[in-house]
Amino acid sequence: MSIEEKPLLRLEGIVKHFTSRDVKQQAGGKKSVAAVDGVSLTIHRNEIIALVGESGSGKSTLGRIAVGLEVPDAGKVIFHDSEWSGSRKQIPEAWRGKRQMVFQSPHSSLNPRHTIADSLAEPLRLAGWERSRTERRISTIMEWLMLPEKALERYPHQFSGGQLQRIAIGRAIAAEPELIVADEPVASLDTSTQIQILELFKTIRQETSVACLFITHGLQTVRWLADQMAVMKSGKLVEVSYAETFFSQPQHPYSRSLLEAVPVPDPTRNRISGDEEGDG
Amino acid sequence: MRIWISLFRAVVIIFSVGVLIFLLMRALPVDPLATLAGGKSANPELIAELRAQFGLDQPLFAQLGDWLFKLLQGDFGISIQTRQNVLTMIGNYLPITLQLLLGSLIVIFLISVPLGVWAGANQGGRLDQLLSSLSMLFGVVPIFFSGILVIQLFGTTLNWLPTFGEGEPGWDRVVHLLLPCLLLGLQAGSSLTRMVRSSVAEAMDQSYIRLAAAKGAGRLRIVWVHAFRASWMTIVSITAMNAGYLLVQAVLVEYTFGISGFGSIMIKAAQESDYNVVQACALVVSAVFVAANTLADWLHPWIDPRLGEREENEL
Amino acid sequence: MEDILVELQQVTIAYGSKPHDTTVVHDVGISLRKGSIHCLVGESGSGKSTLAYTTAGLLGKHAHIEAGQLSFPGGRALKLGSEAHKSWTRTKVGLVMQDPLESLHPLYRVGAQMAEAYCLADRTEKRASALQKAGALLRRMGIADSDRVLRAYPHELSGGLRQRIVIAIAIAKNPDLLICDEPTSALDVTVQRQILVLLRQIANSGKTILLITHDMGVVAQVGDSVSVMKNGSIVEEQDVYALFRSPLHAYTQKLLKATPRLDVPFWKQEDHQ
Amino acid sequence: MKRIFPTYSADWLKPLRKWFVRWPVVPAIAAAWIVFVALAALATPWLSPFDPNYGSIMDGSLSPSWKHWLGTDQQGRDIATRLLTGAGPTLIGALLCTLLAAAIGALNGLAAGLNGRWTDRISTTVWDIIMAIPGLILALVLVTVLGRNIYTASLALAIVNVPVMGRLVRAEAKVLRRTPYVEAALLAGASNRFIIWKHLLPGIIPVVFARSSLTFGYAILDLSALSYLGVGVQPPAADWGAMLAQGRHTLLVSPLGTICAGLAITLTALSFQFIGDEIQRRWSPKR
Amino acid sequence: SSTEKPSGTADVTPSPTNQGSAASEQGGKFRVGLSNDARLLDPAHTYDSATIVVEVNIVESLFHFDDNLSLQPVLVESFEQPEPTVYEYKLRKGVTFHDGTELKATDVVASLNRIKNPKTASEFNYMFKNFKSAEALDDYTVKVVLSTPDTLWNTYLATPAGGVLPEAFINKYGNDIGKPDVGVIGTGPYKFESWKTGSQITLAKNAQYWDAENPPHMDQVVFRVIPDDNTRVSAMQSGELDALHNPGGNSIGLSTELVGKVKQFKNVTVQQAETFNYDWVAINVSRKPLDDRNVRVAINQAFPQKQAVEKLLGEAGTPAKDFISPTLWTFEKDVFQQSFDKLPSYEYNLEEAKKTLASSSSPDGFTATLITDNRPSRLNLAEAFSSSLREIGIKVEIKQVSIDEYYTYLFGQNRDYDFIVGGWAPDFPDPAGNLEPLFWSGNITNGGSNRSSYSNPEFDKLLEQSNQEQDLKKRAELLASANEILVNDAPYVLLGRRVAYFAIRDEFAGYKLTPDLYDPIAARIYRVSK
Ligand SMILES: Nc1ncnc2c1ncn2[C@@H]1O[C@H](COP(=O)(O)OP(=O)(O)OP(=O)(O)O)[C@@H](O)[C@H]1O
Ligand SMILES: Nc1ncnc2c1ncn2[C@@H]1O[C@H](COP(=O)(O)OP(=O)(O)OP(=O)(O)O)[C@@H](O)[C@H]1O
Ligand SMILES: [Mg+2]
Ligand SMILES: [Mg+2]
Repeated sequence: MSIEEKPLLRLEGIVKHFTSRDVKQQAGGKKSVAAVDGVSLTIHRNEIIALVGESGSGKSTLGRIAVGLEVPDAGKVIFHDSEWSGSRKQIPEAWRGKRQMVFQSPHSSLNPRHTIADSLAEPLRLAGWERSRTERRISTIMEWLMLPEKALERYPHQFSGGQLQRIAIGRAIAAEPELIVADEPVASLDTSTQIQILELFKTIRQETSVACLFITHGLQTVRWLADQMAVMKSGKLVEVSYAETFFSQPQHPYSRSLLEAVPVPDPTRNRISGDEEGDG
Repeated sequence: MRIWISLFRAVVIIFSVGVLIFLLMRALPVDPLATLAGGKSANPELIAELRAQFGLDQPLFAQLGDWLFKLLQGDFGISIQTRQNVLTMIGNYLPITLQLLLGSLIVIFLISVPLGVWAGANQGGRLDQLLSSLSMLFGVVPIFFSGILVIQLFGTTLNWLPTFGEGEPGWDRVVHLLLPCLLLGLQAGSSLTRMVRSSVAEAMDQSYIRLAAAKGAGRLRIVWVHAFRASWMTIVSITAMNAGYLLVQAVLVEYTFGISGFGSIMIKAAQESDYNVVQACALVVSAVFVAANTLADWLHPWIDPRLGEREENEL
Repeated sequence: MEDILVELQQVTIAYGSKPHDTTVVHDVGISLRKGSIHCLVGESGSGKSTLAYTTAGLLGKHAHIEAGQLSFPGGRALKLGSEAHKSWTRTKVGLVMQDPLESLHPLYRVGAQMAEAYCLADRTEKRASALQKAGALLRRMGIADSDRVLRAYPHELSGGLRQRIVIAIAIAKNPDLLICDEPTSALDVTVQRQILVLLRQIANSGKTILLITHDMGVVAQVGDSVSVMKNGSIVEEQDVYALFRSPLHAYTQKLLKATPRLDVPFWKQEDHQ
Repeated sequence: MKRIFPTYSADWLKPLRKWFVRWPVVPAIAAAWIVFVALAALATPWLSPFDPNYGSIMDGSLSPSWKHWLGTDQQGRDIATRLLTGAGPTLIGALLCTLLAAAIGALNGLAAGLNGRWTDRISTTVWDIIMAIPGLILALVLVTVLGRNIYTASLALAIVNVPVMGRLVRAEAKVLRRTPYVEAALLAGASNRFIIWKHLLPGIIPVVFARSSLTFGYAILDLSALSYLGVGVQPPAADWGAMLAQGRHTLLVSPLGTICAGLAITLTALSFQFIGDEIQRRWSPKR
Repeated sequence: SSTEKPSGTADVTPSPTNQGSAASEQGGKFRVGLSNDARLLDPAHTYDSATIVVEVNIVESLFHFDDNLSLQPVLVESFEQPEPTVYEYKLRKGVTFHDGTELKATDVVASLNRIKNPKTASEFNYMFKNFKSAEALDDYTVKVVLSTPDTLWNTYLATPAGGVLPEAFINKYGNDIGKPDVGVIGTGPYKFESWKTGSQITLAKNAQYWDAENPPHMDQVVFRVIPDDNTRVSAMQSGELDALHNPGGNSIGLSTELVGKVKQFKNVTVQQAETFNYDWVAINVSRKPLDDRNVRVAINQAFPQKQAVEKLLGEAGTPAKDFISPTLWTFEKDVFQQSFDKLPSYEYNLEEAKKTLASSSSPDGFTATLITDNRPSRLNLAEAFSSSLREIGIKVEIKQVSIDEYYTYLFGQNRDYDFIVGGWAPDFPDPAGNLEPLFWSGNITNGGSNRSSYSNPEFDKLLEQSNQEQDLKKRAELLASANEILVNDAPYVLLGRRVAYFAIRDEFAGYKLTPDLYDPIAARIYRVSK
């Protein structure tokens, strides 16, 4: 849990608006949604930050901005030392291949025409790995992901959601990137697989000191994984603190309500009777 | 803002088409006055006189400038072949072709599109094979061929429908245009059938179709409300893209059914190098095309709200 | 047992076409009690969703039902996949699919899609009143600006909102049996709690819920009974209290052990590494 | 292990390899017809005792007989022989047009869809201009200016067809560009070329095939329209379009030759559509 | 059907009014199918067959050709020729235009001046090259002065060039005359009613028609344009048309086979008449090796004319030896007959052809280009020509061009071809109507139709003399000798002359098809009682 002096990625005052048309309301009128509203966040090498928060609070958007898939309307993205802001549309050449993302929806994140082997090999190929090394790497990854080797020959539509999600994770970590943004990577996995995948992240971090922005709803699952917790609400970061602190003394009221709502895997406690009013 | 951009775009396209057609027509190794003489001899004075009357004795760019200048005043010139005012000619011929197109559009929407939806909903099945082969058939059989078949069948053998012409406005017109519209619609609609088919087939694989089924929607509702909706975009874009084309395509039915329409004068004028007529017709076609496409562009965000302004046509 | 709603029996399902097919669900049976929430947990890829789709009569064209039937206490039995089964599901079963991001129609407003559910369930329903009911349901699910949401297109909404809408659509039908395939995986825990409360209330009103989840916390909070699936078979079926007290199957034990908890001090959980 | 990774270089060709497993009947018949027609066109000079282009007026307008299966035309040429040799120019012309339109349209569409901004704006405007010009007239003028033969006719028709293909591909490319798997590849450092080659090209192939199979059918018809207007295949060479066009004046009285040419065109166009359909179906994911 | 009734038996004389038969037979509509629309219903521009068919029912000329193609006065009662260059015409009295005004000399003067006026740009302008002035001596006398004697002058006045319009109408509308919204006013049996361009022209009965013996009978005559031959025939079959006109039997008419089909229809009679319309291939004699007469003779001998006519035209054509067809021997028949018998003939004979070619400047054959457009009749002739010439080693490459380009070749300055396929119908039935436009050297360039680039001073001289020669016998001799020179030089290959057809429903009578282009078909049509 050593935090290096120089940050790997700095997000400074990121703002991102989306416009959408509301035809009925005002003819041709537009309304602007601030998906991300002035967020600053620093990620160091070897660090895992868990980003939690309300759904629709802009977590995915922030993650996409961090890897450069979305252009912020305002604010700076500083990776290593080079800076990138909205003025340039293309991702800087030197950044390529150094950051990866695990997407929220597993079904569309793999090319339906490629076999799993192809998909997993793609980043390696792009990173210039030679063939035998690629094959070895893919075998290792398949072991990590607990998927049978013969799955390599199959196409995405032949897998369950959880399996696809694991493959997507495999692709993200394959070429040993410096930063991984994982958008709810374990949401569709069963608990024991979840734990194994999280373990995997830990292992990889130890091996390659990758930094990780982990977007999740499962507070309990990241508790022992994350170094820092970041909480978002309505496009703003309401709390950033070390994991221990967060779980023991949450600062923001929203953080507290989150922690309270986490279901306890014990039917004798905290069970929902249905008598409580269902509003939040 | 969008209005101005689409207007500007429309003007650019129509202007380019005009200039292009003007230059292309003159790139042909053809003297329109030779066609006018039509197989009779003419003395040099007569030819010189005609050349002057039609302004063909001017240098190329002077002619172009003159034409454009007159266009701005709404003057399309006169036909070299018939000496009629081109604008009047188009005014005479265009309405009937537009009616023909309207009829074909109705055929397209009543026959071709449903055909595509059915085929797409049953992709791979017997019905699909039957319907798509049928629509392909309508697409590739030349109209003069199918035309004469239906004329012989309905016009002379059964004597149910008139064999030719456009009839008088009103019910008579409907009766006269029935067969032409059917053939034109089926031919023009065959590509749409296929497009709709594949887009419906694709939609049928989506999980929202499963959701609709889970809601308890019946097969008809799933196909016609949920899957069909996904093909609207295709229908509107393809129809718009084909609008100008259809105007010219109409020449085939017009010729076969003895209807004097826009397509006929355009092709005839092109064959006779009747410069002003060809140019004016090309402008009309491009205007129809641009209008249809601008309309479609405007409709797109309503049809598919996912297309933000960001995506579509900044220019 | 009197209060059993339906029973799934000997369900066997395979993917692929005949000679090369793979069976993903083997001879599975589940009984669902009226007014209870039955949880289905299990390994990812073990066939939970497949089972859910089969029950809801919505198995895709790549899969086929080898065997299986649905039986009712009165002695009536429907062959899975048969027309009788399908017409039963059409009116009596609601389904929340696993992938909420893609299961709403992208080209219709949310309001229209919800209203459709009401109107299909009750043919006499008027659209305006259906819309009102939809708004009320959304508010009950913790969506305050339900008017905006009803007017929005799915792509304008966050994943969590969309997930709630999908659940709402399933509920709108007022089904006897509600099948939820991981309904809360895209939601933050506060919203998840609201949904769970809602599910509980629905169950309390006498409906039956089949809840597929992998969050043992959720199981503990709302489940009444639990089936554990692995490799296409049900390895254990128990009352929820019994399961948490004394899991029988090795996989269940592993599952429970692996479940992280916030209520136990951090260092005590170190052992499941 | 080797078995699993044999196709890094061109792995999107993979679906092709599974083709021969299960050929459905209709596309198989369609393919057989096209092979037959192509072979017949090639072999007719050896098989038929008649010159397809020159006959003697003395043997003009003979009725079908054992010697002349479909009779002779007014020029005394064997109609069957002409029909078979006519397949050559027709197929070459339509194929060339289709291929050119597909290649130019797909590349242009990809470039426009992927690069956006100026490439996109210029391409779409040029397409619109081309589409706004009546196609037949554009083709007519181009062929007359470039020279009258089957190649220029194909080229001209290809140009007319590029915009539609381009638009379709552009739209598809725009959708594909936003899919997570393309974004993942971008993050992994993929160049535009890589994205095009590995993700977009395979993705647009169904669209390209669907459109091309249509283009093919229309190309035959449009070529015949050009023949009819006097700028297509030059006489006395036979091609189906010209035979059809010439026969239309006597359709009511001596329809045999016209019907045969029309039938040949229809069958071939249909065959290509069936094959295009099958390719599209097989190429699509999620089977 | 046609076998029961010999063609052309419909009788003109017993008109129903004269017999006082039932009034119910009067009136009604007569619907004629045409393949092309008229261009402009202005007599100054009435030179294409579709326009002529309509126009001559409305506007009458000073003269017309009778069934034997001899010149007869129409609006003129009589004329005198005090000098070879001066004509004095006495006009018929009591003739009214459709607008009710009476025909006066000033109207004739205005009409003639209009053709001469270069601003009118009349296609008939060339006929008026010798016209100097016209003058109204009184209300009913017109004096015309020519610059040089012109034997054909009165013949010209039987074409639409001699059509008479009211002076006021000319002054009012000028070059707008004949446009659909203006129409045209003449003295003919029918008046212009409406014109839906491209589709139909409607004429109405002129109740005030001057010729009381031959009044118009139909209330309306409707010309319907149906470009597709098959559809036109179908419309005739279904009863939507009463007549099909095939003006001049030229390439825009029905194909022979379709005529055969029409003959089989019940209640339809097909009339036919020989014409002076030619199908032929012009040989560009200004090109090597076609400047060699032997080459041209060889080409003629290699072309199987009889068989080609039989296969390509069938009943619709007769082989022709020269450009002065027997139908054109309207005067001094014997002179033409004698000359005709003497003409050299280039019978089809391959051996002979090879021999002739061997003795020519290009004994081993050569390659040449032939221009044709896409009309089936032309294309057929082109292909037949090309295949027959292969037999003697001449390779003819066919260049098929669009119609407008074809005409550009025909009338362009440079005549960049070796052969060009064409049809030819003269503007007036006189031998000179063929010989002068096609072979007079002055017509080689600049819009002229001398497509063979034929130039022979001797021929030119004879032709020019014949045009001024007042004595018919001498004129016939001059023309015959010119023709002999031409045939001897063989600057063309002739296929044959066309037969014209006219199909008419048996309910109608009153028209007999003649070779005359300018015979108004509707003038005497009436419905026969059953
Ligand atoms: N392309 C878009 N167009 C319009 N609005 C958008 C778009 N993408 C996201 N939004 C809006 O931006 C906000 C933030 O979305 P985002 O997907 O980042 O939320 P999230 O925190 O990831 O939510 P969840 O946990 O539900 O996935 C939401 O209100 C959403 O509706
Ligand atoms: N179309 C298909 N063709 C072949 N196999 C398939 C297909 N769809 C799913 N499968 C396989 O069927 C099995 C069960 O899939 P299912 O989606 O039911 O799993 P699940 O229990 O819902 O998993 P998860 O919790 O990850 O969603 C998986 O092993 C999957 O690989
Ligand atoms: Mg998200
Ligand atoms: Mg699942």
